[in-house]
Amino acid sequence: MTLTRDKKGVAGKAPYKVIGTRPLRPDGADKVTGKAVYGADVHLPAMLYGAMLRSPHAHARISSIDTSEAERVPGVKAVVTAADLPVIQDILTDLGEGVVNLRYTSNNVLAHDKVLYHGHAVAAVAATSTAIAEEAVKLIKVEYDLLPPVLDVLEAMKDDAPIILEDLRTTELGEKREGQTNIASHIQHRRGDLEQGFAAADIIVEREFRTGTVHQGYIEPHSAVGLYNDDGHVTVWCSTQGAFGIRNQVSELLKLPVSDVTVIPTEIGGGFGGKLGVYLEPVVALLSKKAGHRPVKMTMNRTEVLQATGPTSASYIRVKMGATRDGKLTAAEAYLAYDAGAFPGSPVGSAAVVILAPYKLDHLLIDGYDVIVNKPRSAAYRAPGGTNAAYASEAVIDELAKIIGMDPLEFRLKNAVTEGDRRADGPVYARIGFVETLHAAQEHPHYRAPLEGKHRGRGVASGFWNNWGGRSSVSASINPDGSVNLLEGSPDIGGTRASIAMQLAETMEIAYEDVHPRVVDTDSVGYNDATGGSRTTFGTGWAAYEVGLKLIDEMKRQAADLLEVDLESIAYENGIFSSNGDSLGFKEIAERIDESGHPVVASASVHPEEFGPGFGTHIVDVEVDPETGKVEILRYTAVQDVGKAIHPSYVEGQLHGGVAQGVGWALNEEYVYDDEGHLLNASFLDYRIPTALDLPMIDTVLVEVANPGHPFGVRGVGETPIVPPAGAVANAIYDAIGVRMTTLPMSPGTILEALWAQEES
Amino acid sequence: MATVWIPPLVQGLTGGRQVVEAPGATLRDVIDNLDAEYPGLKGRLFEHGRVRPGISVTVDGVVSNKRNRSVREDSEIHFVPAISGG
Amino acid sequence: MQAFDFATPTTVAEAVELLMGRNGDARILSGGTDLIAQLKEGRRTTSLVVDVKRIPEVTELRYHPESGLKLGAAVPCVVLYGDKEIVAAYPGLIDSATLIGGKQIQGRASFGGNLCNASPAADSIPAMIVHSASCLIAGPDGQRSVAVEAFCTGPGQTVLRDGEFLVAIHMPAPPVRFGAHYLRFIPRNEMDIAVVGAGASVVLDEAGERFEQARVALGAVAPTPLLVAEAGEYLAGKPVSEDVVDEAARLAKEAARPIDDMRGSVRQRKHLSAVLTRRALWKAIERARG
Amino acid sequence: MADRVIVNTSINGEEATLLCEPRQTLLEVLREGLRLTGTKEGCSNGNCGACNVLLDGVLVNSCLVLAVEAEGRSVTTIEGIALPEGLHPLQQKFLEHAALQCGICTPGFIISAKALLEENPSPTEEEVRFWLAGNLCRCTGYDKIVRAVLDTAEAAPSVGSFGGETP
Repeated sequence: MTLTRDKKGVAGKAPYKVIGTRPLRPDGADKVTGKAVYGADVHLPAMLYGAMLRSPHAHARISSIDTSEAERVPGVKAVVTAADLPVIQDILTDLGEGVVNLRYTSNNVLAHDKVLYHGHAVAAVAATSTAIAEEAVKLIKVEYDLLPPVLDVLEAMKDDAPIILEDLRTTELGEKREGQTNIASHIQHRRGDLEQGFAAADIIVEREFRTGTVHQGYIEPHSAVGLYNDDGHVTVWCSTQGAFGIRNQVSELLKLPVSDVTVIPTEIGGGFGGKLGVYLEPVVALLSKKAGHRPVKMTMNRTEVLQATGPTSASYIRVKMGATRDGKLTAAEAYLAYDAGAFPGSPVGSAAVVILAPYKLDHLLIDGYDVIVNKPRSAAYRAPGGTNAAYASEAVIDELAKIIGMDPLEFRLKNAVTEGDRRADGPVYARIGFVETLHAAQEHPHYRAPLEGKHRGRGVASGFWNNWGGRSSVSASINPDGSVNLLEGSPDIGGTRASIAMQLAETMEIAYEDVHPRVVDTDSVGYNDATGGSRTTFGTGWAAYEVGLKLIDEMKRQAADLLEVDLESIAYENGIFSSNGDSLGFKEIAERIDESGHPVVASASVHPEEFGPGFGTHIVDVEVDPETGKVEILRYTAVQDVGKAIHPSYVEGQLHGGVAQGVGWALNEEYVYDDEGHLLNASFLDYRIPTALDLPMIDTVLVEVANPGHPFGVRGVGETPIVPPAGAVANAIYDAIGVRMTTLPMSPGTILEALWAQEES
Repeated sequence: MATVWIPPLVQGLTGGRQVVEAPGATLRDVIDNLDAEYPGLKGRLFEHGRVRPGISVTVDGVVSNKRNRSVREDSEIHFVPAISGG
Repeated sequence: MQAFDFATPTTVAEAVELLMGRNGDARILSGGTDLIAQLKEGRRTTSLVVDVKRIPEVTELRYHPESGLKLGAAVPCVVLYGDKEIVAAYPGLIDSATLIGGKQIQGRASFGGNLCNASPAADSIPAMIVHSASCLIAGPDGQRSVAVEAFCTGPGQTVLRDGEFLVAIHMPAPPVRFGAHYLRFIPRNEMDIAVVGAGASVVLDEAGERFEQARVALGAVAPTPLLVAEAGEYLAGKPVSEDVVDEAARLAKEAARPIDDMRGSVRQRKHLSAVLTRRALWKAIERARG
Repeated sequence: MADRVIVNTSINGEEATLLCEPRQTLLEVLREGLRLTGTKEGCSNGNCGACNVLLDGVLVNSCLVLAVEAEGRSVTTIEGIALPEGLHPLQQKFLEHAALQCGICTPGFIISAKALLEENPSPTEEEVRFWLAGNLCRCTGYDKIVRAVLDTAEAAPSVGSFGGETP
């Protein structure tokens, strides 16, 4: 369908009544009282409980699986292995987290012939209680032939590295190279003449960076309930960012018509990209089928979540940049190798865009490699690939600024992209607000405040995220009391029921409280892409806008009938339909719908593409204890171009959350493996996400440079804020103690080592 | 004629040229005309009649992989990595 | 979690009898913050869990300025630091009570449980060592007392024999001009396991310028929490000065024999042993001076 | 398998008789037995606070309490926090401050914050952060949660057991 432009003129600038206010969220009362039903809270009659057997090895061939003893345990109703899955050919599908090959997904859901990482699912049991299922799992006998694992991205790229997937060949934009490899693909962006660019530089800085594997760290473990009914219809209740994506994957993996699968999304306890793909969903459906069509619930524990879901890529990044003494970037070169875990699909593609996105460059070369290793298959994580990339480039930018002796924000301003400039991979930017974030940062009291005390430092960094549009559908109907029921298919992870309802209320000129949004299942609304890519308030909000216009049109018809005038003569403003001096209120017409004709309903479906990139600039003050290597975050300010903040509290919340995750990544979060590829820290004790005591209040500045591609000027906001923090913290650490940290996390141990190395050199 | 930016890894097919021009009123036409001049180009960028998974086409900065989308005389076309988020 | 039986004895004798009946396979439940997690993860097994919290001696908390502190083995941290008199008398002990886990862990976790869990990184043990605490153990042959520093024999291992359990811990009354402190190093600011923990206690002369006695103990640098006797012996009789404190810290570093693991390297832990010992001593001195 | 045990307890002020296996945690029995699913499971080993409840008024992780230990004791869960007249002030302030995004950690935070305000009716920011350090939140960066708790304390110092003083 065509998209309607802002009827009030300039997007994001109209004097809005609802947009920009801070109403309570519609799902709030349920969530503060414990009534909201999340994945693990689903309970069905005659429900069985599942448990998973997982690989104790990082890389091994499965020579046999014997489930007979487990099947004999009283209370066990079904056992499944990969042998129960249909054979899947290569099917590439875009699930909103990038493209995935469903053959690999099938292999990830239950290991086929090999286990490829510690924690890889091998077999599952359904029983009358979780305890029985867990006991039975221990009785499944699997014989493994151990293979050498490879865990490090650069090791995996070597010619003599252990081969993880025998049929993998390196792809270079549609062309396959010969020979077995762990390098799934190579991408490249190139512009201008690198040699000429570096020749024009007075200063050249080149550095290598390493970043560890990190997890999304949502507090709610994965959970799914599957019912494979006697009539062949499959219903799955699960905590997911995208019910339609789960429906499609379950349908493809189990070779069922898509119409035979219904996915009912529960409330979701955090996702950050990690709840787009399937893990348990096909397995509970299979178990249910085998267990006499009883519903089966399976919930991961925290160890399973960390061992087998998420994470995002560890990476090796090399960045070289040149600049003139007066602060002009002349050339940049970047090499990125991202590990994808056991199956192709790291976010190196987006990393290669993010890494130089904020800067005007005539001469550049970017190479990116997607590499598989014996770790869990990587999943999207908030601005996938962006944090690692910006960590590297923003540190080099900082170093150049320091060498030149220029204020780091000034240096960025001198090179900042604006409308009409080219992104590193070629396309031209439309209206963006990067420069505005730099100015706001310069003017912020934080940036001007003196920083006193020993071993304290201030760092800044900027970041880019492209955002996403995706497809959204909504349906709406008008109630006799004049309120509107709004059915959405976008799972609400951070207040989007509110931000979407607000856009509908604004469009229809009715009260926010009169909109009743609900997130419904895949049978009850048109297709929706996942809640991800910072698209929901933008895209589903736009669908709500379109449906609002339709409802008003429909109401105008009713008004014309009731007033007995021509439809064309009806005007609508401030909740009043009027024609030649006669008028009827919105609610009045709603009450009289019986008398006037037919119920008022409407649907809308959109696929907007001008989603408007987001830029952010962060300022952080740290204090480093040089005796322990510990970094304390003293003050943090995040500035971001958010287009238009529909519900400012939840926009601020997105910035807060991105900063908190970025700071965790910067300072402490990482997967620790032993040489055999066992994950050693699969708990919230040793996988250290920040606590309330590890962070200060996080100041936010919402810069509103309206996105011309949205009726209300909205840009995605959720992902950009995780891009700058690691770079900002690294630059602050340098400012505090004069050590340039080039590995993430910058944990106390690594900082001590760096200080010792500095002393010794 | 529309301007088409050729990704570095397929510039072998355009004799190293980074930017080429091709006539056409739709993306499909432009690509067909381009393939006539640089045989094999279409096969690298498209698969089973669709843009290869993992690639996004931008026309004048707007992403859309629809082959029948219209292209203007002064349009600029790019093939970029598909970026989607978390 | 595996299945087990559950018992709630109300006397020490009853508890001993229950333990004897399972030939070493029964487990004592105090706060449960270690035991229940370990049973779930299969790191410990048992056929009988004995909840001792209904035995009066085990939940008793009694302080007297002369006889000292009697801390029932199952008294949770919140009860301990909820007692103002005890907080005033033993601030160095309270340091560790407020560090163990988060608030919700402190609602259940006890010093007795921390001791019996025998983690090398336990926070309360170095603090108890520098307070010269002793353990009151009940068993089939009656009761015996063991110094806290001798209680743990290895990671997860203690001197407790079959049928024995820890009833209470006794801390002597702090002498005049006594000061103590415990601190640890962790990467986060809470909810973490010590990379290194250090406790120190001192008794100063009347002028507050000379050490009469001192004790230093370290955690997470050896298979058991470690009393660094060398440091205490060195300090006794020495003037309070930076050089002297630094030398004691160096002795602590010498005594540390840590391992490399994911929480820290040998070099980092040795280094931190000195840093934390120095910081613990200065805080203890400050407290001793009043 | 060990025998099941009858446990007489009080949950949110109502007498409850539970039939439990000794190995079952209080969390498991609340969620699976009583279907009080407001208490959440995030880690099952005491590291995240999502399962926090009050046991005889003391803040505990229900994943680290055996259900049989609740014999003769009283348990307060998130379902028992709201007042007869409506939401508890903490719940209201969490909503007003947008102190939740996904909401999975919220019940645990509200239980913890309630315990804090009952003990310390006017905490400092640092005290709030220290008290809440055992509750992990991955969405909010804690900023709005800390503000909601501070604002509750400031706005209505009668929420806890605050000695009846009104400002």
